Amino acid sequence: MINKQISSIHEAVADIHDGATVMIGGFGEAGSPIELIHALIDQGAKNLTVINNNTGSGHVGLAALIENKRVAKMICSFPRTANSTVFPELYKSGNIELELVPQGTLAERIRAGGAGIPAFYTATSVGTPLCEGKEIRAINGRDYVLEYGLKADFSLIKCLKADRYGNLIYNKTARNFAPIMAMAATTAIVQTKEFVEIGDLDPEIIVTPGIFVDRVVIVANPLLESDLVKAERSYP
Amino acid sequence: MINKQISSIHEAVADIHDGATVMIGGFGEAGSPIELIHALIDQGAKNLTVINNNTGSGHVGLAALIENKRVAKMICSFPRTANSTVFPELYKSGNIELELVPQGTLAERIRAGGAGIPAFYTATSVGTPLCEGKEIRAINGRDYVLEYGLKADFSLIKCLKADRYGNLIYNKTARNFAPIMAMAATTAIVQTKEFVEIGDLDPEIIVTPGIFVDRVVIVANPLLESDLVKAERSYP
Amino acid sequence: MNDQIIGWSRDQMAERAAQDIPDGAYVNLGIGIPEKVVRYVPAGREVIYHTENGLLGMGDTPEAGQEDPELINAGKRLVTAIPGAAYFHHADSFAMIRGQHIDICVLGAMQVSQNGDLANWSTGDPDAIPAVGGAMDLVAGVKTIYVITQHCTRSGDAKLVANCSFPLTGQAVVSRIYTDLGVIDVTDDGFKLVELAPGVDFDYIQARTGCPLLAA
Amino acid sequence: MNDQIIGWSRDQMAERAAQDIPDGAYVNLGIGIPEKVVRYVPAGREVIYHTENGLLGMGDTPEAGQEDPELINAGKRLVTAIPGAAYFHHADSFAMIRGQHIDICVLGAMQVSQNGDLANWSTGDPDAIPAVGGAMDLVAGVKTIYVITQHCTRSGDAKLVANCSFPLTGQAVVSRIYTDLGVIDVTDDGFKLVELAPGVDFDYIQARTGCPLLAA
Repeated sequence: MINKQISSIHEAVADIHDGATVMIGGFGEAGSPIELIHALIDQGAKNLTVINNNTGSGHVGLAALIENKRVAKMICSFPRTANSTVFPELYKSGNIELELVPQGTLAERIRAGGAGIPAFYTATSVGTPLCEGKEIRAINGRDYVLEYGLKADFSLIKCLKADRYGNLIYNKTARNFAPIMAMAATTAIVQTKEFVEIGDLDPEIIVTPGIFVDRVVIVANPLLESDLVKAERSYP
Repeated sequence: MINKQISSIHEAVADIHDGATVMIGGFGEAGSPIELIHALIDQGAKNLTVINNNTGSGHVGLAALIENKRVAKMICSFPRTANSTVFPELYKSGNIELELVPQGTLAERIRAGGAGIPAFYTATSVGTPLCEGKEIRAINGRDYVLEYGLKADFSLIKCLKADRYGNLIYNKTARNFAPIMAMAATTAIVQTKEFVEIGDLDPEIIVTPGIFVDRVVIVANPLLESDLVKAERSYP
Repeated sequence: MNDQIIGWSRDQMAERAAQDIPDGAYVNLGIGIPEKVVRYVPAGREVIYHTENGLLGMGDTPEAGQEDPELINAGKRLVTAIPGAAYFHHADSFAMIRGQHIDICVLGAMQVSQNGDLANWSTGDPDAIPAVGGAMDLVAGVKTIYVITQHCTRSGDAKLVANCSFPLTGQAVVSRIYTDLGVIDVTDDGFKLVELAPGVDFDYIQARTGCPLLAA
Repeated sequence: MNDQIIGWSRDQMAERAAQDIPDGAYVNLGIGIPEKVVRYVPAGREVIYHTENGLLGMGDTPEAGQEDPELINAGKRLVTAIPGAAYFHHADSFAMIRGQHIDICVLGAMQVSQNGDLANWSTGDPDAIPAVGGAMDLVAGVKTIYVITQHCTRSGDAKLVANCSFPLTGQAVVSRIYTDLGVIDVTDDGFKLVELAPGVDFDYIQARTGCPLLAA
């Protein structure tokens, strides 16, 4: 019988190894799997390459993972936002590497990684410093830059409802990177607010079919990053 | 006010020009927009390039469009199926061109066309006659073939429900190529079984957001290709 | 010996292949005999069938009165969807295939070579209409490729051969072959017998194989 | 003249830009002043706002008590969804952008050159943390790019220049610029004045522009 449910968040992230590439869902706090990130901090894996659109806020969640020196390299489109001081300080002191990728190219590289497309051409970044050193090719009279698919060892994502097959649906704009990160990771680890019976999710509305999901853990009342930042909390 | 509803199928296809490239949804009869195809036959446009997974059955729908000599070229993965005699006869007599594309490459080329990706690499067809003359590139030790995005002037697709913004949902495996063909065509023309009020479709379950759709026409009781084939009907 | 009564039937070939599909596997079934595999999941196992026209969680043929012409498989036959199924579009469906998310694909074959090359889409006959469907995508993307096929053609020619004479679907992609006469693995040393069908002995199957077969 | 009282306010710039968005347009709004455009759809028009984090049909700020921290825009501000809205993932969202399905994008700017080059992501300062977000995707993919920006920097430097000194976001992408001082088109002959804000005359706006401005 297929049952992807894992009983604890700590068990769900137990095998993330030093040096792993980890995609973390979320755009700002929307969709951020904060409990899984905190479990990863507890677990201790270090020298990680992390792929997320941003670098977290305050001293919790992704920012805490970075602050605890677990991240060797960030691949993201926008590493500074309101309340993000952790990444900038480490970056300025040369203690963390940054691969800056335009947001749409980042999304498409992740989708390509998950879809078995090793590389594709896009017009984004042509004529800018971000295409320096990359292959440029003219196709039908326009210049495009070659970009490569991105894969990960693990992805940590958050959803609204899941079943034991790993079928997922999301809440509003918390969907963002989660479906493509589930596709692009060898092991996709999901925290869900609700766990439902097989057949409860209409097959017409499933956003992430279970084939892309490996582990599901229930976090019925997830913390909100903005609440923790406001309360000046830090993790651990 | 945005209202993409068109009152008649004939009006919906009126501007399809001779020589146009037309994507037609459906996999076999599932999702085949048979009324729109028949309206296109009535309309008379010829010398068309048609993109569909197959070449139709019997003497109705896509097979009838071909039989009526409107199609100069088919781009498809599987041009012969049970009850398909029209295409094979024209092909053998040299009266229709064929571009044979593996089904997944066809789907990805259409998705790429719609997503603004001019070209991508895939392992499909490497080492087979279908990659002859194409660029092969080794990426991370494996050979891949370069394939180009596909676009169309028009797409003809079928859905279950639509609203005046052009938001669409589908029925079961009739979804198949429709969402990506809506994306890849300059003008996406949709026949829907039901037309619903704005807000009736939950924003979480919309498969094709209205931005990809140009015209919606109601066909409340669409014909079934298999019924017509069984009854040995032909069109017109 | 009589070809009619020894070896496995089409259903038995499908049933035998089903034994090798582990619990929890995601499996795509090609058109023809492979379609029958869906019926033979061994007791206690849960297998999720994918059909490339946009369904994960494909079930068997619908009961009379339950048919929906818009719920079909890749062979365009009427099917059902199991509880827990999901529908998606063709690009997402082939992302599952190309992205190596499907564990096993079971396909038919015209020829398989001893290094695992598969030919199953064209005889190369210039008068034939070429048709490939999703076969090239499946062999390029799915982790493990099984083949179910009659051991020989109707005219008695070997389908397991040293080198395919027909145009390839993919190079060195097949892992295991289920025929009416037995189960054969593709190994680094060529074809290797795994199991004989009832009433078949090694000499019988070797005589009908186009290149050397290693004993089990 | 006093810089504080002539010209358009931030809201007026957004309102002016909104006049140029036709009925039925699909529009993406950048972070900052462009976000305000959502409030100023002229009467009788229906405009669909896209936010690249996965929503088509973005509405204005929610009323108190209606906020959902998982319903935000690209600037990570709380928003609403209009009836007829749709959610989707990031790759699908940028397919709308890259695939030229969005009609108009309204962005902020650090500099715009007379041929329409846009610089809005980096000053090139080696000590700064580079951050690009979706700006390069938007300018490469959206059919028409509008810019809303203060005409000059806080220190009084021109933002409309002959050539951008900052690293580019995209080459020759901007069509029209809305500033606190007026509306300027990018034409084949360079910047061309379209309209002056209240209290601004041609000499005033020309003096604050880094290259020649063609009269309206």
